[in-house]
This record gives sequence, structure tokens and C-alpha cells, in this order.
Amino acid sequence: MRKEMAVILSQTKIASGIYSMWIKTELAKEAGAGQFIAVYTKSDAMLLPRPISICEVDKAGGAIRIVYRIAGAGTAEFSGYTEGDTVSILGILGNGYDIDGISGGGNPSEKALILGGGIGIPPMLELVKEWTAINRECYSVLGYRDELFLDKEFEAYGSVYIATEDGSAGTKGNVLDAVRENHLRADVIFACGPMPMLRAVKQYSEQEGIRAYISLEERMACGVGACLGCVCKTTKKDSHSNVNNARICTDGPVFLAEEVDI
Amino acid sequence: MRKEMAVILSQTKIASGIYSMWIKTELAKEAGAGQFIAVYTKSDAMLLPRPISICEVDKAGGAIRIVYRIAGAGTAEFSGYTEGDTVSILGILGNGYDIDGISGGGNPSEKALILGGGIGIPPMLELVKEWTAINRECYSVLGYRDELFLDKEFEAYGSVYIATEDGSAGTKGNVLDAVRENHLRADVIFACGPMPMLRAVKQYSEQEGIRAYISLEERMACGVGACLGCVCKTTKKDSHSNVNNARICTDGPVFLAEEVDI
Amino acid sequence: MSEINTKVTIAGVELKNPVMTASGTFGSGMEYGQFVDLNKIGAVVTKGVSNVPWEGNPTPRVAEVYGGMLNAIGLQNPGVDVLCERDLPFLQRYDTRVVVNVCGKTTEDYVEVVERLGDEPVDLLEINVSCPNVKEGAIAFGQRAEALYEITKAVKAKAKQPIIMKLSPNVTDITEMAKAAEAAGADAVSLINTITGMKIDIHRRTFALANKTGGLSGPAIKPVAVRMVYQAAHAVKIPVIGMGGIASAADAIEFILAGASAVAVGAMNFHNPYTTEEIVQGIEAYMRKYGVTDLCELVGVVE
Amino acid sequence: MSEINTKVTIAGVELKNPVMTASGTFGSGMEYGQFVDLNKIGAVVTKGVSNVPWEGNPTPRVAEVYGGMLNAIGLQNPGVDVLCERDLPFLQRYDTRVVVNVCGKTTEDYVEVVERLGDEPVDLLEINVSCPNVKEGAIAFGQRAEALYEITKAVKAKAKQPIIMKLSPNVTDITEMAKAAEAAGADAVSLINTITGMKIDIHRRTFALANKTGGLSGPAIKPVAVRMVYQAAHAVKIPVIGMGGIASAADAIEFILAGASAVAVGAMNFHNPYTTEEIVQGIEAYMRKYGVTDLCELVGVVE
Ligand SMILES: Cc1cc2nc3c(=O)[nH]c(=O)nc-3n(C[C@H](O)[C@H](O)[C@H](O)COP(=O)(O)OP(=O)(O)OC[C@H]3O[C@@H](n4cnc5c(N)ncnc54)[C@H](O)[C@@H]3O)c2cc1C
Ligand SMILES: Cc1cc2nc3c(=O)[nH]c(=O)nc-3n(C[C@H](O)[C@H](O)[C@H](O)COP(=O)(O)OP(=O)(O)OC[C@H]3O[C@@H](n4cnc5c(N)ncnc54)[C@H](O)[C@@H]3O)c2cc1C
Ligand SMILES: Cc1cc2nc3c(=O)[nH]c(=O)nc-3n(C[C@H](O)[C@H](O)[C@H](O)COP(=O)(O)O)c2cc1C
Ligand SMILES: Cc1cc2nc3c(=O)[nH]c(=O)nc-3n(C[C@H](O)[C@H](O)[C@H](O)COP(=O)(O)O)c2cc1C
Ligand code: FES
Ligand code: FES
Repeated sequence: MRKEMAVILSQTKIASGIYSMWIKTELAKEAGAGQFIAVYTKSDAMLLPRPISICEVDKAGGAIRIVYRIAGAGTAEFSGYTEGDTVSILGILGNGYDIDGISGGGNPSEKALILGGGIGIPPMLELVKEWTAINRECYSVLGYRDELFLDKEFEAYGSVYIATEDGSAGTKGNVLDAVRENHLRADVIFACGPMPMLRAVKQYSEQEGIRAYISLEERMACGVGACLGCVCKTTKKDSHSNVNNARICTDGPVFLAEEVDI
Repeated sequence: MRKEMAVILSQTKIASGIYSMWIKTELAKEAGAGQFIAVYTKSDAMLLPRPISICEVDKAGGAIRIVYRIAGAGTAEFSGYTEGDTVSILGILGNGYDIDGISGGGNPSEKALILGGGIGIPPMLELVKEWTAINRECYSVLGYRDELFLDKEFEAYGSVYIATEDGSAGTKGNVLDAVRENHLRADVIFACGPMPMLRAVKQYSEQEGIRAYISLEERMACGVGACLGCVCKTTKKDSHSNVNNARICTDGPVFLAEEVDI
Repeated sequence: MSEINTKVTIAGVELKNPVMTASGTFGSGMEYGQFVDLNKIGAVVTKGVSNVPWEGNPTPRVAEVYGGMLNAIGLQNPGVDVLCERDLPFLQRYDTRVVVNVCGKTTEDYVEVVERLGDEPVDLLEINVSCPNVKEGAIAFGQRAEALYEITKAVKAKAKQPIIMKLSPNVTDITEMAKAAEAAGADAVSLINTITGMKIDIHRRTFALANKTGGLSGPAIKPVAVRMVYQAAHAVKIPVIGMGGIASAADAIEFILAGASAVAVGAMNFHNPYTTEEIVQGIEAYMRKYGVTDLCELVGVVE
Repeated sequence: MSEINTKVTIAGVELKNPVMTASGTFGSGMEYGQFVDLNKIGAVVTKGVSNVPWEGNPTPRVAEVYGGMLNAIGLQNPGVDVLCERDLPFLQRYDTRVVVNVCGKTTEDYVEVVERLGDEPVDLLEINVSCPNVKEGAIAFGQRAEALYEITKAVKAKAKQPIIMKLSPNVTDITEMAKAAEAAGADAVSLINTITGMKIDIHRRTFALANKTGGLSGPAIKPVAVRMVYQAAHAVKIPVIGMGGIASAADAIEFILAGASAVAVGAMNFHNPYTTEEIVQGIEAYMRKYGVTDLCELVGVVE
């Protein structure tokens, strides 16, 4: 884990307000699905780094892809970078998805339901890659407000279902509406997206008795577990905090749904 | 007077730590010798503009030249700009040298002693240009620690005398040592440089009974006369302040030596 | 969509919009009148003025710090007579409210200025009991609730215009100060004045300011100012005028949502001379975006 | 040139250099131990610890502001037993001083923690009476001189290690607080803790922090911190530990010249995890440049 200067290999706008960036970094070696990096702005007014999930890793090429939405001044700054620019990043952060351990290891018949909502979709791309790389199957269910992005890239890794809030593509509604409409069943669920979606996923997984891993978000300061800024409520007493609070940046961002109180 | 975005036409290092920059700006029309602009950094940590004197004006081309020394973070930032970069400036500021009025108007026999010390040399270049443009003569006396800069450019406008602290060129000592060594006499003195030099010039002008105009420096916030940050003591009650304080940014930076208490 | 109403009323005085200039950062309006149309802003607040001319502190009086600046001007001013003869006639030519910031060393000094201004074209008086840069008077009145109460009473007794007490942030409990001002009859409070700070030049090993300490202002202090405005607005019923680091319409709105009925722009005028006018436009844009027709609907809504 | 001596002594405890971590920003050293060599810094100050585990405040607990951040962690901590079992053994493996920051709701809470730590490998105790983010205890003790005096006395009576009282900047007169701590027997004071601030999200019209207010830290507060350190250092004879916005060796030296015998790095660890170690190197470089052989020669020389 370290802070380093990475070089931007490419930057593309892939939807309105949504950008895809490949950056060259030694940290790629350590990176996996579900983990994130923290990206520093160049402004002296904004001193905290922005947590951004890893969307794809190119270990051979030593590069990481991030896909982000302009949400404020920091991400707006990032969107202005072009090939050859440098950017300071801190990483690799977070626990990520423990692909091998999760489902009891290597059973090729295990099937995953991969649910991504909005800007929670990018981290799922590396996940489907890693998941299918060990010969497991998955359904990807992607939820959008209206405009689609990244959906085509998921198609190489299994069947893809779309949900849109305005009904302009796929199921009208959210990812769970699409899951139900398409009668999708799996052995394990992975989900990333807005809090209402994650709450629904947690409830769904409990009803259906399917284990679910969800990726949480919170405001962060350090990103490395030192400040206790980014906690979430846990159902059991957390081993680090000795209270019912886990640090999303280090104990997460991926949690077993049943273990968090959201 | 306004704040505008100027474009950098060229930047050259002319001595160690000293840079010359031409910038394209509509403000050139209003600019004259002895006036200055205030240059903004791009850092959100440094919000006050840096006052920098006008070294040359190209009215036809709509451009201004500044020559500055790296003194801290702001000027260090400026030194990194290259052709085509933009920079925010506020101007034109200050009173400048009232070339026509100063010496009773247009008498071609009036001779000026133009004294520049260190980073006080740049504003004198536009002054000698404007002075000689109306067919008056001058001696330029330039004082340096060791390394010379801009001296060659003064030669087109009359004789140039050099003083260096280490004696590596011209008179060993300061500008007044060079004046004395070369028995230079004139009807009016213009001076810009460090405070000890200006004090000596004031004293010299009083002894010799020659009118002297000196250009002062002070820490500034607004640059436009609003904050009262940049005052100097005056011998008479200042008409604006109603006390013995004049604002260097608006009432100056050029003052008649006898009117200020330095 | 319907007309947007940005009018606010402070102590019976209607301002066309809530954007004012912070005392001491805008001269008497003349200097920045070259950049902004004074007719477009709610009020011009003049530099602190005393009964007699004041010389102020030795230089350096200003120093830049991270995200802000320190100043120790020391309330240099030409005295109230010059204000009346030169500055007020100038301001009268504009369709904006005129607020005169008043300073003094003793209660009598303040009262003298206030009395002198009684028949002048001044809409509001802002009583500066919070300048950290003068030895006597000023902040001494602004850091103890009893002293603040007394001077407010004394000034109010003689003032013909409504009075705004300008509070110091250099206190343990801002609500106590706001309440003392209100109890003594202040028509409004304004805050925050600068926070006392210091900068040392590590190479020369000297203070950056001749006065050693100076008042910190600029974006660096905004969170402290917003907090104090929020606290004050919840402690008193009189209007609160908010300031401290305002650089944009978003900043101004933050203060308004926290409870400020009007706002003032200080140090950021130096960074961008157009700030005040841009904020007026930005507030209107925000109101349009969110369908707010009357600015007063926004005051103090975040609780 | 001769050897450079960066050693400083706080209450009889020698630190190899004056660079410490600010409580709450460095976990218990483990997290940033991945970035900096803990053997290279003067002391690690742990997160505030109480007699029993504390849950802290609801989220959001942190918010970025111009040149700094707000936090309202609310002193979440696993309790002193976990500290003793897990964190102190970890820190013992390093050649650095261990300072434990202590918090509580009542005087008894503080005393309980201090007694529990009596025989533990702890070099200094830092008593946090200045956290603005908890309702009871903490800052209530740090904003009134008498309360500060009382708690200092109570803690000092039971503490086996020297005690550092950590002062709040949210006071009218910092010298009064420093003097109260000294009079009650404190071995040192540290300052500043965070300044209470607020941020409002103008689009959602809510507070950025669940706690509404939070503590402001980072470069934005440095001038206030330098001023208070200077004032405290001139008011008391016990050592002063300075902090507030330190990002570089230049900043650290500014505090030392103002009177700090040691310094601590807080929020800027989040911006640059290598800050502490870089400052140690930078201080040495400064001393070499100016031919200073003993760091103590620099303490408080700007007057
Ligand atoms: C573990 C994690 C992974 C994330 N992955 C992605 C991703 O892959 N793509 C993407 O577009 N966004 C992602 N986000 C959200 C992203 O961090 C925010 O959109 C971003 O920080 C906004 O910064 P800003 O300066 O543009 O916005 P501003 O609102 O101006 O930011 C102000 C402050 O708030 C913080 N902040 C604002 N929104 C969020 C948020 N939603 N979560 C956490 N901090 C926030 C910023 O980091 C900054 O400190 C992730 C968040 C977390 C916690
Ligand atoms: C009327 C006037 C004309 C000037 N003309 C020139 C010129 O032509 N060429 C040149 O090299 N320099 C000139 N200077 C000095 C120049 O303004 C400073 O060197 C510059 O501001 C330093 O900025 P910095 O960020 O590099 O240094 P820092 O020390 O980091 O600056 C910190 C703050 O102090 C101010 N400051 C620092 N030094 C000075 C100074 N000497 N005078 C005023 N403010 C200062 C800065 O503006 C800034 O606000 C002039 C100054 C004045 C007042
Ligand atoms: C250079 C300067 C001069 C000031 N002079 C005065 C003054 O005369 N009277 C007063 O009440 N406040 C004065 N102030 C304080 C401002 O009016 C304002 O309260 C403070 O600067 C905070 O706002 P800001 O952060 O927007 O600057 C002065 C501030 C600055 C920067
Ligand atoms: C996230 C965070 C948590 C903190 N927790 C504590 C704490 O537990 N105890 C304490 O005394 N101070 C705490 N502080 C205050 C810091 O130790 C320090 O005094 C303050 O942040 C100023 O320094 P800085 O500007 O370098 O951050 C905390 C500060 C931050 C930012
Ligand atoms: S962000 Fe600091 S603990 Fe997670
Ligand atoms: S810099 Fe503000 S009056 Fe001169």
C-alpha cells in the first residue's frame, strides 16, 4: 500500500457525465475486484483523496481502469485530465471480493448473480472477469436511470440483463425487478449500487436464503483505517473496534449483507 | 482597470532565478513606465495576487513584458508557465512615472539619472524607452549582486553604468558608488530597488538638490487602494488618508522622495 | 416562471438583495466601483471609522496564508468628518444601502461617531467591537458579554439609525455574545470578524506582520463562520448577517441556509473583484434552479 | 559540520525528534506503519481511549472543506483494555515514544483510564479535554479554566506518567487555559485541538455531518494554531506541543519558532501518509542550512 504518481494512459467519456480512465501504476499488481484506490486532486483546496473503485485491472500491462461520474469539484477535475497527465493515487485499498473463498472454493457449478446499480456498475466488471476466469458462471444485472454504459462490456462474461428507471431499456424498474422478471436464480449475490438498492438486495437475499456480498460507500478521510471516519453498523461486535462499527475502507467496502446493519 | 485572463507569448530565463515573460493583454493600451500588474497564481492556497512591475509595453502588439525573480511559491509557479498558457492578471495598477509632467515638460535638455537595483531594474527599462522617446537623455546605472541581466537592453537608450557588489563588473559597490565614480550629474533622478538603496538615493538627492522619484514596495492585498495594507509614511498629511500614510498601490508606487518618510 | 424576489429586510431597512461588502475590504466603495456596479449589490459597508483620524499599524500589515490572509491594518481611517464629506456623498449617487462601520477606543468615541452620523445619509450602523488589531477598545468590548452589553446600550441610546453589532469569533461561546447584544437592544448582529492568527517567516525568523498577530480571513475560516452564524441565529431573534470566507454564491447560500438574513464578502474581493456582483447573479440562478421565489424562504431552513 | 541534535525533552521524556502524530489521525500506529517507519518519528500518539468502548457518532463523520476537513468521529474507541492488549504491545516493538490520548465523560472516567495505564508501557498521557464532538465531558472540561484546573488536578493525582493537557482553541483566552493547566500540575500542554465548524450541503439542504458540527483541522487552521501556541508558550513555563495544519517541515519549524517544544501532524497524514517522516528529514535539512546544531536553540526564538 502506498501513495504514488500514476500516468494517465487514456480517458474517454462513456456516457453523459461518466468517464473511463486507464492509468499506469505499479499498484495494478496488487489490485483485485471490489477494491478501490483513492485519487488526489491537484487543488490545494481539496486535500482528501476521492475513493474510486477498480473497474478493470491489466496486471500484465501494469494498469488500472476506473470509471467515475462527475459528482463534484474533484471528479470534475479528473475528467479534464488527458493522456500523459499524472495523478496521485493511494492504494490498493479495501478488502475486495474474496473470489475463491466466497463460495466454498472452486466449485464450477456455483452461479453468481452480479447486481450493479448506476455508478456501482464499474467495480462489477472486474468481478465478472475474475469470476468467469475460474470457469464459473454469472448473470449480470445492471440498473440505470436512463442512459446505459459499460453494458456491452459485460456481455463477454455471461448473460446481461438491464433495468432502467424510465423503462427506456430492459425491465422498467430496478435490478431486483429485472431479477424477478427474468426469474434469475443463483448461489451467491454480489451487489454494488445506491443504498436503497443495497437494502433491497439484503432483504432479498435473506428472503431467498442466498448469501449476498454488498459493497458499501461512506465519506472517507484516510482510506487506510486510521481515522474511523467511514464506519458502518455491524450486527456483531466488530473485532477491531470492539463496538458494532466496521471500517468500510479497510474491513470493507465488501461486506456479507447479513453482517451489516444498513 | 480590470481582472483578465492573459496569454503567455514567451517565457525565458535571463539569469539564475530571473525570468522574462511577454503576455498578451488588452491592458497594454493603458500601461506605462512605473506601473504594475498583479498576477494571480493557480493555486487555491495562494489567493492574493503578486504585484509585478511592467518592464516593457508593446502597445501596438497588445503585450506587456514582466521580468521577475523567484522569491517564493507564487513566482516559482509563474516560472513554470510556457507559451500558450494563460494567467490571470489585474491591472493596470499604480501611478507610474509622469514622464511629461515630472521635469516641467518637454525640455529636451533635461537629463535623467536612472537608477535600478536588483529586481528594481526591470521597470526602468520601459522608463528609459519612454524618456528617450521624447528626445531626452539619460544615464542608466544598474546595480547587481553579481550576475548581470537586462543591462544590454538599456544600451540602446543611452549610456549604461554597472555596479556590482562583488566587483565582478563595473564599479564595486552600489549604484551611487557608480554615479560618483563616473561623475554623473542630471536634472532628475528615477530609482527603483531595495529599501537601503532608496534611502541612500533620497539622501543623495537632498544633498545634491536634485529631485528624485523613487518606487516603493510593500505587501499588498487588494492592489487597488481598498484595503490600506500597503501604506508608506508620508511627510505631509496624505489627502486620501487624512493621516501621514499613502497607499503604495494607488498613490504610488512612484513617490517624490521628499514626500515619503522611509 | 414567476418573478424572483431577493429582497431582505434588516431592522426595517430593505436591501434589494442580501449581498453586502465586508467592512475594510471594499474601501468606501470607490475603489471597487471600477469593477462592480454598486447599484447591483444590497449594501456597501464602509471601512471602520472613528471620531478622529487613525494612523493604523506599522507595515507589513498583510500576509498571505493558506486559503486566506492575515491583516493588521489597525483601523487606519481618515476620521468621520472625511467620511461625511467625501465618501457618503459618493455613495449617495448609487442605488444601494449604505452601512457605516464604526470603531473607537472608548465608549465615548463610539457614541461621538454615531451621533455625528445621525443626520447623514446612512441606512445602518455596524458597530465594530471585534477588531483584533488595535490595543485599546474594539475587541475588548467584543470578548466579554457584559462589556458588549454596556457598549451596545450606550450606542443604541444615541443612534438614529438601527445598529448592527459586529461580533468577534475569538470567544468561547458566540451565543452568549449574540444574546448580550440582543438584550441591550441591538437591531442585528453581524459575524464573523477575523480570527486572531499569526504567521512566522522561518527564514528571517520574524513575524510576517509588524503587529505580530493579525486577523485571519478568507475561505479558510468559512466553516467556523457558518457554525457561529448557525449558533447565533438559533440564539437570537434579531437578524444575523453572515460573513467569513465567502467566495461564491454557493458559499453565500450556505450562510443563508444556516440562518443569515444577509451576507458580506470580504477578503475574496481581493482575489476576484467581481465577487459581489457574481454572487448576486448566482443566488438568483440557485433560486431559479430550485424554484424558490422568495429568498427569505431560504433563511435558516437547515436545522 | 558537527552532528545535528534533534532531541527534545517533554516532562523528562526524551524524544529523538520533535515530530509526533496527532491523536485520532494515526490510529494506533499500525495503519500508517505501512507508509512510515515508526522508528523514525519522535512519538506516536494514539486515538483517544476511554474506560469502556465508545461507539462514536453516526455517519457521515467527515467532510472536506477548503484547505482542511471537519470531523465528528465522536471518539469511537475500543476501550482501554483493547488498547493495552493489542495496541501497546504493537507500539512497544518500535523505538518511538508512546503517548496515549485519554478521553472520558466524567472525571472518574478519565481517572479510571489513567490508573489502568499506570503500569503499561506508556511514556506520556495526553488528556483530551477539548474534543468538540461529544456531548458530555471532553470539551466541557476544556472551555472553563476552573473545570480544566479541577480535572487536571484529579488526573495528575493518579497518573504515574507525566500528563499533557490537550487544550481547546474554542476559547476566548488560551493563556488562561494554559495557566490553569500549569497551576494544577500539568507537565505539558498540547494545542490546538480542532476548531468547531459546520458545513451545509446547499443542494440537499442538510448538514454535511450527521452531528451537524465538527472539528476543523488542516492547513486552514494553522495561523490560529501558531498564534495560540505562541501565546501559550509565553504564558506558561511547561513545554508546549504544537499542532494544527502542519503539512511540512516549514510548518513544523514555524510552530517551534513560536514556542513549541514538539509538534504533531494530524489531518495532513490523510493527504500525504509520509508527512511525519518527511518532516523529520526537512527539519534536519533546515538545521543544516542555517547551522543550527541543537533543535532546542530554535524553540521560541521568535519573540
Ligand atoms: C469505496 C468507494 C468506491 C467508490 N467508487 C466509485 C467509482 O468507482 N466511481 C464513482 O464515480 N464514484 C465512486 N465512489 C464515489 C466517489 O468517491 C465520489 O463520487 C467522489 O468522492 C466525489 O468527489 P467530488 O470531489 O467530485 O465531489 P464532492 O461532493 O465535491 O466531494 C466532497 C467530498 O465528499 C466526498 N464524497 C462525495 N461523494 C462521495 C461518495 N458518494 N462517497 C464517498 N465520498 C464522497 C469526496 O471524496 C470529498 O471528500 C466511491 C466511493 C467509495 C466510498
Ligand atoms: C509595486 C511592486 C512591484 C514589483 N515588481 C516586481 C518585479 O517587477 N519583479 C519582481 O521579481 N518582483 C517584483 N515585486 C516583488 C514581488 O511582488 C514579490 O517578489 C512576489 O510577490 C513574491 O511572491 P512569491 O509568491 O513568489 O513569494 P512569497 O514570499 O511566497 O509570497 C507570499 C506573499 O508575500 C507577498 N510578497 C512577497 N515578497 C514581496 C515583495 N517583495 N513585495 C510585495 N509583496 C511580496 C506575495 O505577493 C504574497 O502575497 C514587486 C512588488 C511590488 C509591491
Ligand atoms: C483588510 C481587512 C480589513 C478589515 N477591516 C475591518 C474594519 O475596518 N471593520 C470591521 O468591522 N471589520 C474589518 N475587517 C473584517 C471583515 O469585515 C470581515 O469580517 C472578515 O474579514 C471576515 O470576512 P472574509 O473572510 O470574507 O474576509 C477587515 C478585514 C480585512 C481582511
Ligand atoms: C479524524 C480526527 C480525529 C481526531 N481524534 C482526536 C482524538 O481522539 N483525541 C484528540 O485529542 N484529538 C483528536 N483529533 C484532533 C487532532 O489530534 C489535532 O489536534 C487536530 O486535528 C489539529 O491538527 P491538524 O490540523 O494537524 O489535524 C482528531 C482530529 C481528526 C482530524
Ligand atoms: S476513511 Fe479513515 S478509517 Fe476509513
Ligand atoms: S494593497 Fe490594498 S490598499 Fe494597497
